[in-house]
Amino acid sequence: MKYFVGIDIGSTAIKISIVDDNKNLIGSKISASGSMFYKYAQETLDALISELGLNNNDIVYIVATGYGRKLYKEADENISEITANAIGARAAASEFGEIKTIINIGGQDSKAISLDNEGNVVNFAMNDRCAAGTGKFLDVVALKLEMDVNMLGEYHFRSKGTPLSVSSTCAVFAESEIIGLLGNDHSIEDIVCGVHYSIAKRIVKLVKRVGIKEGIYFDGGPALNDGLVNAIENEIGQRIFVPKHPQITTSFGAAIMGVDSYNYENS
Amino acid sequence: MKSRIKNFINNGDLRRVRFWIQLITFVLFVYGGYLAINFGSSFPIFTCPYNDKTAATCYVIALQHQLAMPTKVLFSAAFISILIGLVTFIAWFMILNKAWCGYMCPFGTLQDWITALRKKIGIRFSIYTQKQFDQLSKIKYLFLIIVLLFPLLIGAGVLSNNWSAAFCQMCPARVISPMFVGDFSQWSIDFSSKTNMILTALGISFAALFFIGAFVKKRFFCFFCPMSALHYIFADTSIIRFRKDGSKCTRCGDCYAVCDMQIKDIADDVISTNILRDDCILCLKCVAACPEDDALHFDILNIKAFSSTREGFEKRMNIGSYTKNYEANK
Amino acid sequence: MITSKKRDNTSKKPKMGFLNKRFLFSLIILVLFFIGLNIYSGYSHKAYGAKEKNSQETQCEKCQTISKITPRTPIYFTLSDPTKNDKGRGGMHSHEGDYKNESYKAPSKKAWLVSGENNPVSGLDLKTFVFDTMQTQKDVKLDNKMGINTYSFEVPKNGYYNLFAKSEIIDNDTLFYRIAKLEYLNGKHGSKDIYNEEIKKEIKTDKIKIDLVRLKDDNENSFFYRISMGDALKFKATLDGKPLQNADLGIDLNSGWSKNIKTDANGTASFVMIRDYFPSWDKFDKRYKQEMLLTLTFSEDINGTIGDQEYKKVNYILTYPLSYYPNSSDYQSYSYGLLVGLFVFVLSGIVVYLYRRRRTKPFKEIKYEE
Amino acid sequence: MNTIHNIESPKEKQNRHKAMEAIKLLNTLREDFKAPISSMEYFYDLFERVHCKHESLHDDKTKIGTMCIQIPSEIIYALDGVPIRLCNGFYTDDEIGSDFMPQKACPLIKATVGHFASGNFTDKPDIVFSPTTCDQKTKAGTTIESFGYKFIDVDFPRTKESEASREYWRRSVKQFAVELSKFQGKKLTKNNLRDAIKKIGYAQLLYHKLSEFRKNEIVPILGMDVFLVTNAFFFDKIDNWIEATEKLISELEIRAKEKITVTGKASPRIIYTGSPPIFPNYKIPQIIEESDGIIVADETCSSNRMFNDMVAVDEWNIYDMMDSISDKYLKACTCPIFTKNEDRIRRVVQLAREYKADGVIYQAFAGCTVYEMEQRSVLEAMEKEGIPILYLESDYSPSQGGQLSTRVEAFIESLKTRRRNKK
Repeated sequence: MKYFVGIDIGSTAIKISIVDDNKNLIGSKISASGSMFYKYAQETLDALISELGLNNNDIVYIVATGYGRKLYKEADENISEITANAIGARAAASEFGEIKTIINIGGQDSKAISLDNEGNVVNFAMNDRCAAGTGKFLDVVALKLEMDVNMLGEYHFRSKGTPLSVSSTCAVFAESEIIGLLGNDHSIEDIVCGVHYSIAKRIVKLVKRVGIKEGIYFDGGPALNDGLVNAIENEIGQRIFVPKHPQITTSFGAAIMGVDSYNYENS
Repeated sequence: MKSRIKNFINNGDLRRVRFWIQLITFVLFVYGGYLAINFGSSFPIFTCPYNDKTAATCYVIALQHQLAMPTKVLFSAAFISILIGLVTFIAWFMILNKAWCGYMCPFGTLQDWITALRKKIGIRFSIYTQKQFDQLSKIKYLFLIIVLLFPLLIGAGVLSNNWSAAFCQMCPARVISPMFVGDFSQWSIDFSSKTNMILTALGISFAALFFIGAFVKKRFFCFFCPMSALHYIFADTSIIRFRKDGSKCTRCGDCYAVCDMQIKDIADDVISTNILRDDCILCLKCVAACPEDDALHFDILNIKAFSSTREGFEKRMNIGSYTKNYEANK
Repeated sequence: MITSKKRDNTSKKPKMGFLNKRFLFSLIILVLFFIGLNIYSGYSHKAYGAKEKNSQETQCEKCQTISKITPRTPIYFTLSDPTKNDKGRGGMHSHEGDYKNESYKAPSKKAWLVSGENNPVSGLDLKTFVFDTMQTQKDVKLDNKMGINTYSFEVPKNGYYNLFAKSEIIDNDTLFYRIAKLEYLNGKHGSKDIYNEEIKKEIKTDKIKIDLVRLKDDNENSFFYRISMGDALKFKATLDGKPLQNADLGIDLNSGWSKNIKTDANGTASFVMIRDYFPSWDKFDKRYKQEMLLTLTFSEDINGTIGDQEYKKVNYILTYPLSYYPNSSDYQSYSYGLLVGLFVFVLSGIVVYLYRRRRTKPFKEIKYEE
Repeated sequence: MNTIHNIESPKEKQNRHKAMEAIKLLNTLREDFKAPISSMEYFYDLFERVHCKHESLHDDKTKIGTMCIQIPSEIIYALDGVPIRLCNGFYTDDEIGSDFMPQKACPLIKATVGHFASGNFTDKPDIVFSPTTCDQKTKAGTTIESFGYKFIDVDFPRTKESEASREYWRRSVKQFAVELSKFQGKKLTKNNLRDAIKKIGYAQLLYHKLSEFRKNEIVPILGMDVFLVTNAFFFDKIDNWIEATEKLISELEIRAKEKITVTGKASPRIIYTGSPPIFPNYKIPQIIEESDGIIVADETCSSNRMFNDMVAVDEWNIYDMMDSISDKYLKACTCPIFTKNEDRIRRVVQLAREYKADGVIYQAFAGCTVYEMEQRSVLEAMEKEGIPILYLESDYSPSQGGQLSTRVEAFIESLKTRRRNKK
């Protein structure tokens, strides 16, 4: 059996997914990228291969994407995470419907991609200069609220009062603002809810720059937090599709890309 | 201690105080004759001597008699007595300035009582439009000319003696004041000469007009009264000043709303400090109705005798007392 | 303090202000002018002396007619100088008297003695005396100008002054006891002296035997009382202080009407003034003064002596001149007054009512003069 | 797939947005300032109930929407209605409204139109009266009417001095009263009009008592709190408002006695004038009071102008009352829509003198042409009086905080140094 590997070397995490020749996902693995991400990438790949009980020569094509895509030499090809993400999303949400807008909140950036009917990237907006509206922001908040990041979703739905919006958009100031709110013994649930809605507002503004079209797909680590998902859904006013493993969409897209390019080279 | 007295005066219920002053002065001047009270013949208000029990003689009639002397007499020693009459008039006038009209004049008090009657019946008062106001306010100077000029013409022999006290024959007060002592004889027309016939007929029709006018318009006659014109000429000699502090005035028009004489300047003029106008009767209702502290004040020898205060305003409009029935019906 | 420099504030200068200042200024000028004139006329008077009437004495023409009057003809006082012929025009109250006498002593009143048709009488030996307002006797100043006696008495206070002139002549043993009486009311219009019962008291004197007193009823309540046509007058005749019954009282009005009545049991006689002034209505003069004369005559047979002469019969003649004016009701009409008053009252009432009823006028149009 | 959560409807989203705006300001008021006043809690709670929990206050009475304070509320209370002033301070509504209004329109009117467009009222006005005062507010009338609201214009003259405008306004107030009584099906009688005048008079009396405290050296209440109190008068039940304000005044008396102050040692006293601060757009007042200034008095139509002048009546019959009411609303108003407006300058100078203010802050909404045009004459007047003045232009968007706060802080520091040099 021929297997294709998509490796997404992100700023905070390395995501690898392996696909068989008719493009369905066999397995995936996530690990922290850290500073020596090249070494970690290889190790994670090997670990995933052994986990799936495959051997190295079954891997016929590796496509790298993400920040470190150019530095990962063993890859046969590297593509930008935008296209990878588009392909991955279209594939992952095929039974949900035609995806035309993709929201991706990464560790330190957030992207909005708009596709045409055939799935080609039409417009794209990215915020990578500021931590606001990114996974980092959620990490900082969780740290301040002394709770685990993925508990945030649960707290979001327990908030009874009005969500306390965090006005300062910059994560560093948000930190002091949250301390202020905590100091005046406001309920954590209201604060969390407020944080989600301030992120949601920023994201919606970002997406509006590319234009909101039917079929919205949301991925990236923070997509696990269904509180945030609900916040964005409320802001946009439409149902959003969140895949089961939102973090590996881009690597999955890269892997699919690998299959097409492999078939193309050998045909 | 001084400020407590000031507050007591400024927040006092002006309406009741004024009512009692007017009542007492009315009785004093109309019925003073029974007690042989006599304030002389240069009184600055309409205490008409045709009512022979009056306690004083209105200066208008005295002036007309004094000026009616033959011119050569007038220019000779007689003039001294006219001057004495005038100086006495000014002396009386100086004490209260135009407040004589607002508080002391029995004829004015009568009109206020007629207004009170109308108010009790619940009939609305009428007002002049601004154009009518401007035209009508000149009439009092016309009457003043009659008061001053006609006697001189008599003295000069131009007019016959029938014209003596011409204004008094026309004046409604001549016809109405005696009624208070039961003497209705003035309701008659003097046919002894054409002049007298016309003058007394005018007097009676003015009296009739007076009752209708006073019933619908507040202080109807004071608008045409030559005495108020005479007052205004000597207004600067008085120790009383009526001043307005333009900077505190918000021009809300409350004073104009309550002014019986409908003087627009009281509300709109924020520059001049001396706000006394020729129609003003110094009844001080505007000061009572002014919500701004010390915006309007009635000064005696430059001491603020009665000035507008917010607290006074609220008490008088019994908004303050609203709390009482508010507490009661809460 | 107002910050907007650009244009004057909307509220114009108080509109009557300029008039007030100018009027006051002109009044002061007038006053100074009068005083100046006054001082000047005072100065010219002192420097050149009062202007004399044409210097040489004019012999009074009427004096020659002094005829020897018979003791029977009644003599009476009059307040107007018989030599002047302006018929009793005297105004309501003449002003000349009060201001003319320069020496500022108490004002005095002058009377002349005349008889018949206002002809001055002189040369009778008369005893004259006057009672002032408090019924105390004062003396009468007799002086003579151009042959005419004038009797003047001081009238310091308001009130009634009674002037008497008594002459007793015996002619073929009948004593003609003639008295000329004059009651003068001194009063100024609108003066405020107290008029009380004291003033109305009858005169009690023994100086004259016979007297005729006018009884004052209560509607006479001011010093400015005038007899007018239509009034009922009551008189009381007394002889030696006692009421004089059925003496006859002759009433002669200048206008020609005359009547004789008798005094009743307690010496009183009363009659109603007739109306004898009928000018056309526009020539009516409500201050038209007319004179009337009452003569009380009574004779009794008493004999007595005066000096060395004997008399068996006394013939009293007392004259009492009065003046009267038209009655105010002749020229004042109450009904017309009320009629006019009612008419104006109703008319203006309706006009005001209609004006207020139709006040829902749309916008008042602005008129252009074409 | 994650569990299905329902998505907020646009209405709910708008409510949540407005709630978030509101709670943000209420929390800063509650927590960020010295010595918070306990009796202010009623007002915080009121705003939270209305704007965050979206409770309606007046279900029994007909709600009469007024687009401006120049509609005489005495007549509305007399005819047993409840005046709801529809000026709106929410950025959320401003955004909704900006689709219907020109880009440069005044944010307040955009917010009001947005509010009407969303039709999302806790107390929906049954009828709306709009005096022809601001241009944009008057023109917005047709847009609002197109949303299906009963909208009636009340003619308001623009020249204050002329006699014709006095007659004109008196006639249009009577016309308004006739229309309102027809709508309410109630008759305007002497008694209910008199009681209404006295009730409003009493509310004004309380406001004056409240502002007495702001005259003394130790200022016991924040400017923003007073704005909140006066803003509450826009929609609250008047009896509750009166009761709460009475409690507030008695508490302020205690605070004044015990010299409790909400200001710093030498915080400059500011007169706030210009476009009306409507809840929750207290952006500039908040910046002022956060950078140690204290607003001691204001000349704005959402607060001082609404309460300052009381109605005086000579004879308590309807005509006299109606004339006094209409004169007060026209003659005393210092709104910049009038052709000549020296009254406003005199008022600001008088306030500066009475409240011993150090400086004036003149804030105009971007797009509010009348306030922007008057800025020059007010600045000129203040220079003549020697009173420092800062002119700011702002709108409802929350984003431009930084740039404004630096300018305000600089102005306040300059006032402090002026005060120190003067001593």
